[in-house]
Parts: sequence; structure tokens; C-alpha cells
Amino acid sequence: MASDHNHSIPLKVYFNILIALLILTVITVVAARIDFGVLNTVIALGIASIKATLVLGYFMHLKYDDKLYWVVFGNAIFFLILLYFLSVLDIFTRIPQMNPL
Amino acid sequence: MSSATSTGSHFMPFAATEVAKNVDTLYSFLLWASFISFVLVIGGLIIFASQYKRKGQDDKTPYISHNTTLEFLWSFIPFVIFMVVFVWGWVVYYQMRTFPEDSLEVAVTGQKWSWNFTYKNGRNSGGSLTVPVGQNVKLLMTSTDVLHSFFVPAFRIKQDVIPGRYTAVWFKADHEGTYNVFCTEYCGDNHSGMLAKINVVSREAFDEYLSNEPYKGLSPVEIGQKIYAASCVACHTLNPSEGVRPGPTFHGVFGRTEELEDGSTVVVDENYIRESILNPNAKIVKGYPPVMPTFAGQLDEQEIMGLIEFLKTVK
Amino acid sequence: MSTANTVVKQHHHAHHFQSAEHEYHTSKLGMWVFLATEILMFGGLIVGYIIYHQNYPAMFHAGSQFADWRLGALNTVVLLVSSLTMALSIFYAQKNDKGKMLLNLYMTLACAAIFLIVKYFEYSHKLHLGLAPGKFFSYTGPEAAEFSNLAMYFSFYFCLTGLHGIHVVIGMAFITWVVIRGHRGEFGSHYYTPVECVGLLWHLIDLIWIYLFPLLYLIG
Amino acid sequence: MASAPGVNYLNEKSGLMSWLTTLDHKRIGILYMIAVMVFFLFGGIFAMLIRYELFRPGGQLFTGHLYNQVMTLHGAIMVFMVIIPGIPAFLGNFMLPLMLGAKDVAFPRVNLISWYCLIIGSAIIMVALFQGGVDTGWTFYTPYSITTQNGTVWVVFGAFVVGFSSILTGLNFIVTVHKLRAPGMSFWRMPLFVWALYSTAILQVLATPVLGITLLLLTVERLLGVGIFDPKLGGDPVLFQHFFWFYSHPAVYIMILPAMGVISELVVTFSRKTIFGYKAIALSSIGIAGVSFFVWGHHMFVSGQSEIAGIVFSFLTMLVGVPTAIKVFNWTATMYRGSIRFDSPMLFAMGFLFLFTIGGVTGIMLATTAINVHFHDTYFVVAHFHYVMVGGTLMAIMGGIYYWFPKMFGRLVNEFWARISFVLIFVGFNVTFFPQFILGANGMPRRYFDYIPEYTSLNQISSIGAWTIGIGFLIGFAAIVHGWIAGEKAGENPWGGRTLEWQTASPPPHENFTTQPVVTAGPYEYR
Repeated sequence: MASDHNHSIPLKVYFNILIALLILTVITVVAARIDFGVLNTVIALGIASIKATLVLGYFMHLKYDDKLYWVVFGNAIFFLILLYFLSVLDIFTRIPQMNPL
Repeated sequence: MSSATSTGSHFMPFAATEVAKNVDTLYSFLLWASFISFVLVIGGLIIFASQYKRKGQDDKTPYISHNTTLEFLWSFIPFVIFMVVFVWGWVVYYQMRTFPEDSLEVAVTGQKWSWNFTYKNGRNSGGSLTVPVGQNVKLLMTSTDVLHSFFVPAFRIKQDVIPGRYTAVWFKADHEGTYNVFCTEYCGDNHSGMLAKINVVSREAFDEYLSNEPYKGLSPVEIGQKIYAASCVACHTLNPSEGVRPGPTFHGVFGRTEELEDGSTVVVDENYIRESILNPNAKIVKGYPPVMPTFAGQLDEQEIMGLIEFLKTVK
Repeated sequence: MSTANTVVKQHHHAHHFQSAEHEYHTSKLGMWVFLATEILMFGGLIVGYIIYHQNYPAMFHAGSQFADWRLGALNTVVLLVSSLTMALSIFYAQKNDKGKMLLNLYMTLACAAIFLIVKYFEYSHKLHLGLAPGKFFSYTGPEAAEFSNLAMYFSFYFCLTGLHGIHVVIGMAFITWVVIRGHRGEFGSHYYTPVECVGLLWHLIDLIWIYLFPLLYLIG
Repeated sequence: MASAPGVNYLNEKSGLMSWLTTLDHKRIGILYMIAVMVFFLFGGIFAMLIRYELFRPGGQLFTGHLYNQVMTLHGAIMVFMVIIPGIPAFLGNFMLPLMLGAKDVAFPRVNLISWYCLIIGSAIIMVALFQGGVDTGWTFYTPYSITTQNGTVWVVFGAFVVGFSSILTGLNFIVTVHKLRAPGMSFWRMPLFVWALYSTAILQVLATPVLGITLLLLTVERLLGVGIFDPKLGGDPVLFQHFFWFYSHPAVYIMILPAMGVISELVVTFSRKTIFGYKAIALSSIGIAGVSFFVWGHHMFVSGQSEIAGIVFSFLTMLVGVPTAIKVFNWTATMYRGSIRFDSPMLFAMGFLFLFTIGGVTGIMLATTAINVHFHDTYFVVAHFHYVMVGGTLMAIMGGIYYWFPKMFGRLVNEFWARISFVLIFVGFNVTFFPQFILGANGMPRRYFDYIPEYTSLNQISSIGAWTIGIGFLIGFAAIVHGWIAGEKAGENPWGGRTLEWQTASPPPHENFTTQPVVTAGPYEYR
């Protein structure tokens, strides 16, 4: 039976996670009002990642499930970051050339 | 004197620059390394195939699952070779991409399907670039429409030409001669006709070329002929027997009545030719794609007049 | 298969599986692999957004001023709540509580509908101003004069939210399918794979919005 | 489920509908085989036309405009519709569950949907022919693809749909390998073909979505003019190339990895000897799959990419060479002291080794930055990738078909004609593509409709070789069709294979095994 292997998460945990997510939403809105310079994007994406981790871990049960799912998902994230970094490795290291005329 | 067609070593074309010679050295090393490893693998394959033919239905074979030493060696040795090749390639590439300070700078514009070269003194040349021998030359390139790529086999240089951005290559030709330029980034119907020449000449000849009036002593028809050879030949034939190209043939074009896309007709006169050069897509001859780029700003009045006079003679 | 005599219908697992549990784990792995492809598909677009954001920070800042963060925040809250109700519906499916499971699924659907309605108002406001993607961009305010490629921000805005919106609609269709099967009494502690898989998809849609909200509405 | 003797997956149901709605992985495999063979015929005809046009400089058959459409269709059909689905979706679909001792793939319905995705996507690509054609090359580089004819949208969208087929196949295989192995079949007891398919599936699942979004953006670009890849509107055409090659480089390994898996099986069976370095080959498949994501920039050394990125990508590309070399050495070593039979599948395997080695060493040349600058986008590259794609993948497909033909149809392909086809393909191949290395070194750029007269003689040799290959494939296909209809009856295990698929009847019954096999040893126990 499928349920035999399912850790039933207490209801209270679900509601706590929602409250945490809502608080983080407020934090991200407040943080966006303050100018941290180049860190703006990093902070916004950092908070988003904490929220994403909560959704993944509890709502999507990754914390309790087969670690294989984690590997699958982690791989997707890893190769996405790779796409970003190797593209950026090119785009922000180009030497600008000028028209001589 | 050498020409673009004379060959260098190992199937490569003639190497006209120092960088090209360095590329060839690395290439011949790789060619030999490849040949030796190919012989080792395929030699082994052939020897085993002939030694160990199946003799009968009950042949027993030894159970050899692996050999760590051997496997380490044939992972590690290729790795070392690859790293040597990588570093060597890096060194030559570095040389290729480090621009000397004292270069003659020339602006290059690629457009469908011709190359245009402009010197700092404003001298403009379509289809051929003249440079002095032994001089560092830096080409700053851009495109007006799609991607092109500037390739000179004899110099072993190649660089994509990108709209909205400048890219650059440099070379120092050590031998006088005429060298081919190809477009190597696919750019449409007449991609393979997007050719140019690089004339490497002596310092004196170059100074004279640059200081001279470009068309001194030429009649308008001769000017037009030069423009045609540089900028029009890729898309327009002088004689239908030369084959089909993207644009209508120039054979007997002057005075011809052409049917346009909208069904109306136009007689090819001075004004129509002029309009077709400066605003090519205004009146498209029926059956031809609207692909011609404008030459406004690239051809001056003298050149347009020359071209018109030249077309009158093409019969 | 269990022979327990319950009121719910029995689910027969496909015969290339050894057991219902085998089928459950297989389906779930398949769903996770599918989610990985979704991440990379959306991710490609987000990577493009971030790169151009770095290329044209001032233009993106000007563009993001048109995105009302209050509506974005409202939609974030709506989707977070819908994620909770989705998780709860699985919880109640495991507890054999058909009524509460369906109630939570309906609440999820309601949240999705609210999300789309808010989105509709945002879209119509932008289109009304002429802030349409690409060649339909017709806004002529001072920002457009300052940034010649302001249309690019809205191209990204509409591509990202549009693709996300399509996923919301698809997600709603799947939830409706689960609701119909739920009414037939097919789900319970013995079998709730479709509820769980649709739930995973729904959480992923929420997850992507968690990133889109700060990227499009907040930082600029 | 036991079935009556003589009843197998081919004859248990009949009628066209029973095939078009089948959920049996074997039947879906056959459907893929038919589709891929038809597409290959189209792609092949285009190839013949290209070589006819290039027989002499100047126009023979086409204008430049028409030539570019033929060239584009040859590339797009061969890449998206033949070689990518070729081994995984056809041989893989048929063999993977059999080799794992499973009754079917994990999601049979998804499997059928993926076949329909291929067919529908291909149909959409074909619509482009009636919408003004498409002349972008299979790479769809912007901004050219934004400005050229309207048919482009259809091809781009068709390729997007075909991409779904690839994703769904990969998804199915990953889950099947993880969840449906027979009792006792640990990961280290899986046949190497399964390892190769598993590595391929990872690539299909992780790389194809990025192609999907790229092609979707290109479609949107053309319909709405969003300017993300259009330099006129502030976009970066080089970013398109990054996104495109992020998929399309791993796609190269989607094409070659399963071919490597087929070769592992062939070399073992026909040498009647256990594989040398099982773990090294298995792990090198995974290794190649992983590293292949890091190397895409080597297609872009002269694209206007920065020099630093070029160096980094060159370094990473060299790393792919190592696991590839390991495989080649291991196959050769497997033959040492073997008991080798030279049936046609083995001939194709040896042909693969010969051609793939040439393709591999020229790959190292192309990975070297300084040399790549000269060779990029010349016929050297054309020759190189045909050596790995045709000399590698197509040789493996042919070898694989002849090897598993008795398993699929219970009959043998006529050995004489199979060998004739091998000789024609192998010789013709070298005659076609070896001169192209020299042409490329001499500087002849690719995608050229016309060329300077110096290149004429080598092009003529190349064209003659191409027609030889064409005849070779026609004979091979005729032999396959003949074998299907009237081939000599094969025994259960004509080659003496040890992997699980040979432990059931040929052709296999509906659910593959009458009793669930239990695995107690590795796949190649020739003791």
C-alpha cells in the first residue's frame, strides 16, 4: 500500500510553513524598498530561494521522500546555473572594439 | 610572389603570416599524433581480427574483465596529450587575439553579399582590401544586416561579423600576393558569392594606392566596371549564361521594360537604376526576392554615375 | 492488491508493475523528472531575463515601475495559499477524508482563478497604456523616449508571465480532472497518485512564481 | 502472463489500428523504425541532390536560394528526425525493457504519445515546404532566421514538438531503468547498451527543454518581434547561439552515446568474450553525458564570444576526449584473444571503430582554439561531424538492426546483401568525406552553393562517394525489407548473445518473458 511508506506530516507543520512563506514575502517586499546596490538582485533571489526550499521540502515532501527526487531536481538546478554562468563568462568578458573612423 | 592558390604543407593553403605558420606547426603535430593513435587503435583492431578468428562453435575465451594499470595508462596518456595540445593552442590563439599597438586600422562592413573596406582617410573600397607587406593590419568589422564571418585561409584568421557590434581581427602578411576572403557564416541566398580579395603589396605601391585619387584617369564606364566587380557581381550577371543569381541579369538591362511585383511596369533608365541602388526595395522586379541592401552612403555620386554608364554598355 | 472491503473503488495497477506501491513510486519519479524539464524550460527564459537585466539595468528599472508590486504581492499570497490547500488535499486523501480533500481542491481552484483575474487586470492595464510586447509596443511616455529598447522589458514580462499563466491554466485543468475522479471516489489512502502528481505540478507553478515576483516586480 | 506458443507481439493482434494505438514498447519501437527509415530516405535524397549540385562549380540544378532550402532540410531532417530518435527511440524502445527483464517501459502511454509527437512535429516541419520553404540551416541562427521567409516559423515550431518526443522518451527510460529492473539486476549488472541509453536519457531530459524555450522564443520573436535575439532591438544574437548550443552540443552526444552502447553489445557478442573494463565503459557514458554540458562554447570560438570563454571551453572540451578514448581502447582490447565472427553486425561495428576514431582525432583538432579558428565552418567541420554522425551513429544503427533483426522479426537478413551494403557504405563513406577534410583545410567554407574552381576535383570525388553510399543504404534497406517479409527463419539466439533479451522467444511474446527472469550475474559472462 502506498500509504505505508508515507510519513504523514502533521497539519500544524503545513500551516507554519505557510506563515513562514508569507513573512518571507513581506521581507522581500520590504528589502526591495531599500537600495543595497548590486546586492539587490542577490538578496531578492536569496529570499526567493529560501521560500522555494520551504515549498520543496514540506509542501512537495522532498524532506521525507526518496533522496532520488532530490538528485533529479538538484541536477536541473545545477545545469540551469551552469547555463547562466558559462553564458555570462562570455558576455561580461568581451573586450569592446571601437569603430576607427 | 605567391598567390592564394599555392599550397602549404599537410593540405593547408599557403601560410602568408607568422601566425599562420605557428598554426601549421601545431596542426602538423596534431596530424602526426592523430595518425599514430589511429594506427595504434586500428592496427590493434586488424591484428586481433586476423589473429583471433572464431575456430569452432565451442571456442572458449579467457575471462579478462579489466586491467587497472593499462586502463589508467590509456586514460592518462591521452589526457596529457590533450593538455599539451590545449596549452599550445592557447599560446597560438593568444598571439592571434592580441592586437598590436601600431596597426593600420581598416573598417570592414559586411552586408548581403559583399564586403566593403574603409580606410581612415575616408578611402573606400568594395570587394578588395589593399595593404602593405610586413605591416600589422587591424580590421574592425561590423555588419548591417545579418551575421557574416570574415575568413582569410592564407592568414588562418576568421571572425564573425555581427550587426550592432564591432569585432576585430589582425594580421601581418609577410608575402606579397592576392589572397581570398570568404564569408563563413551562412547569410542567405548568395552566401557563397560573398567573396573578396586581399592584395598585399609593397609599401610604395600601398602609399601610392592610398594617396591617389581612386579613379584617377578612369572613364565613367571603367569606374562602373570596378564598382560592378566589387559590389554587384555576387547577385547580378553580365550574361544570363553565367547562371542564375539572386538578382536580375544586367545583360541589356538599360532600356529594358521590367514588370514589377504589383504588376506595373517600369523602363530601366538612369532614375530607376539610381533608385534601385539607394532604395532597392522600392520597386522589385517580379519574381525576385526583396533582398538587396541599400548602398546609400557607400557609393558616391561619381560611382553611381559610373555604374549607370557601365550598365548602358552591357548588352 | 488489497482485498479490504472499503466503500471507495479499488484501483488496479497496470500489469507491468509488481504492485500498487511500485506503480506509485514509479509515477512519482516520472513526475519529478518531468518537473526537472519544466525547471530547465522556465529557467532558460529566466537566465535570459537576468542576463539582459544586467545589460540594461536602468531600462529594466524603468520598465519594472509599470508593474504594480501590490498586485504582484497579492498574487504571491494567493498562490502560496493555493499551495497549502493543494498539500492539504493530499493530506486528506491519505486520511481517506474525501470531503476535505475535495474542499481543498476547490479552494486551490478558486485561488488559481483569483490569480488569473488579477493577472487579467494587470494585462489589460498594460495593454491599455500601449505597453505590449515587441512590435505592438506603442507607449510614448518619457520612459520610452529615454530607453529606446524599453519594449524588451515588456517582451520578457509577457513571455514569462504568459508562459506561467499557460501553466496555471493547464494546472487548473489537471486539478479539475482530479476533482472529477475524486467525486467518483477513486482516491483514498490506498491510491492517491494523481492527486500527488498534480500537486507536485501545482507546487512547481507556485515555485516559479516565487522567483518571478521579485524579478519582475521588485528589483529594477 | 503466459501466452500460447507461436503467439508473439507481431501476430497477437492485427490491423492498422492495433498498431497505431498500441502500448507495447516493441510495437512502438517498430513504428519508430518505419518513421525513421522514411525520414532517412527523404534526408538521403536531399543529400544526393546536394552532392549533385556541388559536382561542378556554378549552378547545376538549383539556384542558391533553392540549394539553401535543400541543405537546411537535409540538416534538420537528419538531425531532429533521424539521428536523435534513431537509436534511443527505435532500438532503445525495443531493447531496453527486454534487456532489463521488464514487461514494458514505465509509462507505455507516454511512449506512444512521444511517437505521435515525432510524427506531428515532422508533419509541421513539412508544412514549411508549402509556406515558402526554410533556408536558415538547421542551426536557425539569428538574426538571419528572424528576417528570412515565413516557413521558418513552421520548422522551428515543428522542431519544438519533436523535442517533446525526445524529452518523453528520455523521461520514460530514466524511470524504467530506476524502477523496472528485474530482480537481481543491479546497476552493475545492466548491459552497456542500457547504460548508454540511460546516459542519453539524462541528456534528453536536461538539455532538450532549453532548446524548447529557445525555439519558442524564436517563434515569438518572429510573430511578435520581441527583440530578445534581434540586435536591431537591443538583443544579442550570440546569446541565441549560447542557448542553442547548450542543447545542441549535448544533442551530439544524444546521437553518439547510444551508438557507443550498440557497439559495446556487438563487440562482445561477436568476440564471444566478456567486455574489457565494464565499469570504465559504463562510467564513461555517464561521464561523457555530464561533461558534454560544459563544452558548448567550442562551437562559438569565432562567433564574437570573448577570448576567455573560448579558452575555458577549449579546456573543458579536451576533457570529453578522455572518456571517449577509454571506450575506443576498451572495445579494441575486448577483441584481444576473443573468438571473433565476422557477420555483418560485426563488420559494421569494426567500421564504426575505424570511422569513429578518425572522427574523434579530428574532433581534438577542432577543440584546439588556434586550429579551430581556421577550420570553423569549413568542410573540415562537415567531414568531422559526418565521420561521427554517419560513420558513428548510422553504422551503429545498421549494425544494431542486423544484430537484433532476428529478435525483432524472428528472421535473418540475407548475409550476402548485408555485407555488400556494408562494403558500399564503408568505402563510399571514406571516398565522400575524406576529401572534404582536405577541402576544409584548404579553406572551402560550408553551406556553399558555389565554389572557386580550385576545389572542383575533390568535390567530384566526394560526389561520386556520396552516390556509392546512397546505393549501399538502398541495398541495406532492401535487405531489411526482404528479411522482414521472406527472411530465413532464425533460431532463438543465432549470435549466441548473453544479455537478457536473448533469454526469451524470438520474436518475444506480448509481455516479453513468460516467467519473470531473475538475474544472478553480470551481462557478459562468457566463461
